[in-house]
Amino acid sequence: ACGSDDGKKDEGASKESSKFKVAMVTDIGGVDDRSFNQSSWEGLKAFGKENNFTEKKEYTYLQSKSDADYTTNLTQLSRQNYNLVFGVGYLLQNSIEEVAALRPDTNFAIIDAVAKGDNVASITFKEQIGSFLVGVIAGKTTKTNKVGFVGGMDSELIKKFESGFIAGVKTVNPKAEVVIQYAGGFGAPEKGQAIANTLYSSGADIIYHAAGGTGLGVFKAATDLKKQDPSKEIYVIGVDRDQYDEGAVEVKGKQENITLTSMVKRVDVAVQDISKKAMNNEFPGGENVEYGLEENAIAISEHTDHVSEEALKAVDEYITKIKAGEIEVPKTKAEYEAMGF
Amino acid sequence: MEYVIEMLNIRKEFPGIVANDNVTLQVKKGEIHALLGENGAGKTTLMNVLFGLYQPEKGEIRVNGEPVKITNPNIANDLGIGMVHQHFMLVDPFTVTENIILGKEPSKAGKINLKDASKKVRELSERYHLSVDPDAKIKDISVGMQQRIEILKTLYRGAEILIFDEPTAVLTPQEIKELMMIMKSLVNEGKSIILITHKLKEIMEVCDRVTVMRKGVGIGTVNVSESDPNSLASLMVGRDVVFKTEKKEAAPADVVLDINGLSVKDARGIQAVNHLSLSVRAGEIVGIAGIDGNGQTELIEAITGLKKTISGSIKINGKEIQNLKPRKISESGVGHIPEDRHKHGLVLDYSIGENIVLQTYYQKPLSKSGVLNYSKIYDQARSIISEYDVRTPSEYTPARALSGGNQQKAIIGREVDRNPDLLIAAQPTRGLDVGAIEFIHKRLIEQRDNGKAVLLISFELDEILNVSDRVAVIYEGEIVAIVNPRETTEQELGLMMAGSKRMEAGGKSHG
Amino acid sequence: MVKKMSGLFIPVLSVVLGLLAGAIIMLVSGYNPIDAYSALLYGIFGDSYFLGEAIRTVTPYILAGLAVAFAFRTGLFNIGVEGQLIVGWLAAVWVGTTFELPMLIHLPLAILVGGLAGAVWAFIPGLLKAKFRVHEVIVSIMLNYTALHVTNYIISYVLTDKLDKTNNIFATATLRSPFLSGLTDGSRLHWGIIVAMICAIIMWFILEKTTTGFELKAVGFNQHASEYAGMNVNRNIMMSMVISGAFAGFAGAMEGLGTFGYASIKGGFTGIGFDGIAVALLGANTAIGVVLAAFLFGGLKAGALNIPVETPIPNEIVDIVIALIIFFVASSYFIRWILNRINKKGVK
Amino acid sequence: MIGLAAPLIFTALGGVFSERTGVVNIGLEGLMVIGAFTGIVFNLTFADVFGAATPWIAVLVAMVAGTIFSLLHAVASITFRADQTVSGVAINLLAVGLTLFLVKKLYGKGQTDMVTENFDRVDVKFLSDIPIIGKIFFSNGYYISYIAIVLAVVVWYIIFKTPFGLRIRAVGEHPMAADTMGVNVAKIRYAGVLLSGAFAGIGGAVHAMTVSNEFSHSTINGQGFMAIAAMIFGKWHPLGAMGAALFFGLAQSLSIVGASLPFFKDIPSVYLLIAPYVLTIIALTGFIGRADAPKASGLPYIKGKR
Ligand SMILES: Nc1ncnc2c1ncn2[C@@H]1O[C@H](COP(=O)(O)OP(=O)(O)OP(=O)(O)O)[C@@H](O)[C@H]1O
Ligand SMILES: Nc1ncnc2c1ncn2[C@@H]1O[C@H](COP(=O)(O)OP(=O)(O)OP(=O)(O)O)[C@@H](O)[C@H]1O
Ligand SMILES: [Mg+2]
Ligand SMILES: [Mg+2]
Repeated sequence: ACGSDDGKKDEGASKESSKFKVAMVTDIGGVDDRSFNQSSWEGLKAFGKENNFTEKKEYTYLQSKSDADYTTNLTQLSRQNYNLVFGVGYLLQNSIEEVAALRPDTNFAIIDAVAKGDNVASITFKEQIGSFLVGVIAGKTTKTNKVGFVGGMDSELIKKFESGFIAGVKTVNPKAEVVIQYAGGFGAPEKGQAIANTLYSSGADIIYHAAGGTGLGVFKAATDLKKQDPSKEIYVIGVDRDQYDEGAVEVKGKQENITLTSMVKRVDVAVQDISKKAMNNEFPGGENVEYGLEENAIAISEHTDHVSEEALKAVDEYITKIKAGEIEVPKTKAEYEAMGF
Repeated sequence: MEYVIEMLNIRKEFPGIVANDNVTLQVKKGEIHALLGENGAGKTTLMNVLFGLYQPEKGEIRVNGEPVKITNPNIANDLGIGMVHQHFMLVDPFTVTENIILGKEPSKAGKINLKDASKKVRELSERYHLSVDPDAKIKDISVGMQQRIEILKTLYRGAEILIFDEPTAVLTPQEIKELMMIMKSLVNEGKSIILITHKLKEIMEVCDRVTVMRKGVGIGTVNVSESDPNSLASLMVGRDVVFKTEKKEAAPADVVLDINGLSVKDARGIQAVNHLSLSVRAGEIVGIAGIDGNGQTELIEAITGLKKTISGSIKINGKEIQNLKPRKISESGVGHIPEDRHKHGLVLDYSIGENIVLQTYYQKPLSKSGVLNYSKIYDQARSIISEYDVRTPSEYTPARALSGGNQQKAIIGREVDRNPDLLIAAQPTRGLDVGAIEFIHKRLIEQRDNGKAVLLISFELDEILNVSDRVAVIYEGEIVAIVNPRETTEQELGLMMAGSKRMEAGGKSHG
Repeated sequence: MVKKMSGLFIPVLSVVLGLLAGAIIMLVSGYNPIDAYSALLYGIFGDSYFLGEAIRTVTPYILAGLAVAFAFRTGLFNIGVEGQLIVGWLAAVWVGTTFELPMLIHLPLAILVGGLAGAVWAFIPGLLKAKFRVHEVIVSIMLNYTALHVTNYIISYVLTDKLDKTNNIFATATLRSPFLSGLTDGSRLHWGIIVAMICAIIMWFILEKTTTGFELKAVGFNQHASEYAGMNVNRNIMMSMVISGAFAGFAGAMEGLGTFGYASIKGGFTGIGFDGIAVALLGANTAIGVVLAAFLFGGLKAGALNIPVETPIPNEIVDIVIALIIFFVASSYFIRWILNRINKKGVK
Repeated sequence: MIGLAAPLIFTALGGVFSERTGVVNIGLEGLMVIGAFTGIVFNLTFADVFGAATPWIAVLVAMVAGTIFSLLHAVASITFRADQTVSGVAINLLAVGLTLFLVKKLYGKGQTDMVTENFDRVDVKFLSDIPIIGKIFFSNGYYISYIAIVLAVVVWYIIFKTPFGLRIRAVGEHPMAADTMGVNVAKIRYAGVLLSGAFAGIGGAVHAMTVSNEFSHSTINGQGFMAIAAMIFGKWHPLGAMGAALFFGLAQSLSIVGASLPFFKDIPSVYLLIAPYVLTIIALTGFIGRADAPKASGLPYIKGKR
């Protein structure tokens, strides 16, 4: 019974298979996590719209409810004859490798990690560079010469954020101190809040977070403090997307915003780019595609109300320098320590 | 004829059993009316119906001639009916006052007015000579005192009709005497009392009339003045009952249990057993008489390994066993019928068969290299069940579903069947009907006749005097006298238990 | 007779009622329940791949359920299965990645070490309960969080150099097999289901057939009577937690050696340990009950993944249905009461 | 620090009510989820209408929602004699499933938007100037946190000083005794469970509105279980439960503050991360000792059963 059923399904699928189909698997966060899952989905949707695709037919996503679901979801989409399946987040690396090996006819792409396999494209970003740029802004903006960095988990990926940020701050403001703290998880806003409160009360006036949901707690702490004492000049630097909305706060009937800027990582750009390539049979299988300034995949956010002209100018300068290869932004603790920061 | 309570043709069913079948009970104003019957005859059920805890399937209840529907205890209270339950209904961590006012709390601006309440309790207590401390916590007071609290609870609610369900099963002789006085003074105040008891002596002493039940059926009501214990007993059991178990002269042989200078602390760390010395020989029953709380519990727990000793020695057949693990001690030949069968004697959720092997399941042939042999286990259970006349639907029935008497028989079967050199029986007949008591006494004496040592601890002086070959009186953790039961009386024993003859008797015991 | 029938009847009726209630919720929310349930069924039985994945999902549920049930049967509430599972997972993977041994030794060793780690983790609340009368529930809750942080630390600082996950285990320590995978069209079905079944039999055997089980249950029912009967109450409390923890550790080992093949740092709990409570209770804390409940629970969870593929319905509907089934089973008194009424009416 | 403790205090107080009447409520976690969901959804929907009062009204609405949801637990475990743990576990599963289902239905995505109407923070005058303690307890707290503490005292008063409290404790210790004294056991137990729902609803809403500002699958993750731990730690006493919740909060913040102290800088962060939990275990073992639950807790009361 199973077999015949299967046959029908495949037949139905192959009829439409002239059309390109693309899908993605999120981690536990889902497609509205205000982070890379959301960005990816936005990219996929934009790609779909561009090509007049219909959701659930030619493009779709599956949300994972636990780590064990990654493989199932990836296989599921491949079995439904999606030509390209994205795995969003480094957590899916193993699953991608495993499924890709078993299903050579499907192309896979992993975001934020490097995975093996001829039918796998690895998408990474030069987060250290974006972090460097927001570090420049922080270094130029801080009045207390003390800024904070809140990481989710102490991992290789998050170290890239930390390293770039420190380098950026110290490059423009050698006197400034950067306090680094890790929350031990990406889903612990209460920890983020407590850490941020400690940092602000110890004199830091800007906090850059690379902590996913934990970072929401950082925003929460800052908006609360602002509300309590509107004269306080404290800021949060957002990550991954433009986190301007997260910084909104109503103080005495006036709309304020404590988001200084955000390190924007255009996962959507990368997703659209890879999808396009795959559709045009240019899929970079087996390659690691690194996205950065050149691809417009790393940037600072457009909302820069609180950023001085001078700081913005500095950012532009450093962008040029980095593009020109005059500055090498550190990616690890060892690298930035070697550079004397 | 004026009745305060009339229960007419009451029928109450439980799944699979008719607990009360067409029972009629009529209580006159100002009388003490006894309700008599074997274990499981349906007495408690009948009273629970009267108190509104159960709804009868059939029958009518009248209070002062008026037909009433008692659907919950509140209504019973309002009708002036109060009940002192077989198992006390007291909240341990509460104070006396809190227990009494529960459900009818005097309050001021939403706050309990404890001062007023406690004053009222004190007044009530004085009026009925109950000498209760309103501020004591239940867990700190004696069983007898707890019972008075139960009485106070009903009086506080203005009860005119009081039901006592086996009030004396857990009391010492002294406490029983005081309770009788209290009941009489209550009746003198115009209250009426229904008394459930298995002790015919008590009925003869205080009751005016008695209603007898057998297997859920009312057998009839008789005037106590026109009756005697023997006729009541046979009315209740349906056959003649022997009260004083026949026994041969004891033939004591070697010492089995030998205790020397034993001291033990109780749970609160106070020395409860005080340099106690005692020996029990094979072929004799030694009874320990004493008022509750004089170290009996700690003595047993020390012998059976449940409590550490602080000094002294305990020998079984010459081998020291103090502070060994309970299992080692039981293997050295000690059997133990615990005082509280529900708490210590049985795993109520296990089948009666499993309970019967609770001491021996790990031994061959019941198990081999850690694997149980259930067919052997239930074989053995079956044989004990039939030998000890445990009335149970089957060996697979949960122990919980058996009546107290049958549970007790199962425990006795379990302990005696192991053929221990020393059998410790603590309150073995508490709450049991005369038929069951007779059976258990026979078994203890049989054990003695088979050349085993038996140590009997009981608050029932009757029992002590009937069954024992020697009686040791315990007072404040010491054996203050050892007497021959045939040469003493209840009065004498009572005095010694209260500590009066201490010096003189103490001299004797060391002789 | 009625009793015998209701033994199976009530769970089945509860499942039916749960599905019905779920359907009503979907109808009210404007979804088509038939679509949802056919997608669900297809996601379980649709083809051999789905079936394989469903059975794989069931595996840790059986073991976690056994862990909870075993403790329950002996009067303890092991709410720490989650933590024990996590340490078992890591320990098994540690053996799987560190040693190079022939499969015949390596795989059993890795599984056993996983179980051992879970047992050790569970021993702590057992010990504290036995010696200090500290409530096992609160110690286990605390140890769940501790396990999470400690294993994360070990993965990134001890087993690797700041990586998010360990290496993959050697092929000699894997529970996966090309045979099972081939049989089920490439699913991740692994031999763990056999291990889980064996553990269910072990639990049944210990509790129903051995003197140890006799003591453990007796202590669970009535500590005082057990002590009077010469059983060592404290030792039994610890033993019960240790055995329960071992089952939990095995559950972790199944994930580490079967489903994943590695251990990664976790942002939060796996949830399997907590779901194990539901599985155990649904299965009335018996071995066979747990197995059946785990199949129901795991099957529904696995099938749920297919709902968003084929319909616009949020697959949380399946969680709702599972919760309702548990409610109905728990309220069986109510069902029995209704059945009795119907019966009585029928007789009249 | 007191901010972290407030939701735990509310919820643990709810737990005290329920367990004191003899009903184990492992469903506190789920009830918090309901509270968090309701609070956030209400806040988002009515922020325009109620302005600054929104979070306060949202808490009240969450309280009502928690109460209604806890009715399920009450009916199952009191009237239908369901195993209380089973019913509680079902509450947890149902709450998560239902709220996420509704979030997806209402917002078409897995989490809500961020609320903008927040609770105000305050420094308590004078007290916040006390060295160390002032900083930990009295500076930068939410009004609602201080309400939690006041409420703990109120609950203590109710349970230990009023007729209702006396009945609650009696029912939890010895329901049959209470029954024979004319106390309606079922009614008191219903009250206990519904109050626990109300309190956990508040706790969930307060947590959501003071910590995450949104509702998603991870908004409540384990706080309910921590509240249960606090209740047991506090020996089923309202003030004890409050103390335990504050202790958890303190331990949490120590582990966070500690990371920025020079002394702790070099020790691996894992020690600080597990410190709150390990400290709790040590405290329980060392100083607190055994805790006895209300005697009848966990047992359905069946009239006439012995
Ligand atoms: N709650 C119950 N459920 C089922 N059956 C019961 C229940 N209570 C009593 N019974 C049945 O009713 C019968 C009468 O019990 P009851 O407690 O009234 O006896 P009793 O005369 O008080 O005995 P005892 O002298 O031991 O106190 C018992 O044999 C028992 O089978
Ligand atoms: N849960 C139950 N199910 C069925 N019958 C019961 C149950 N509980 C008690 N009974 C019945 O009630 C009767 C009286 O029980 P009870 O425990 O009062 O006995 P008892 O002889 O008075 O013992 P004790 O005084 O030691 O408690 C017994 O005959 C027993 O069969
Ligand atoms: Mg009775
Ligand atoms: Mg009795």
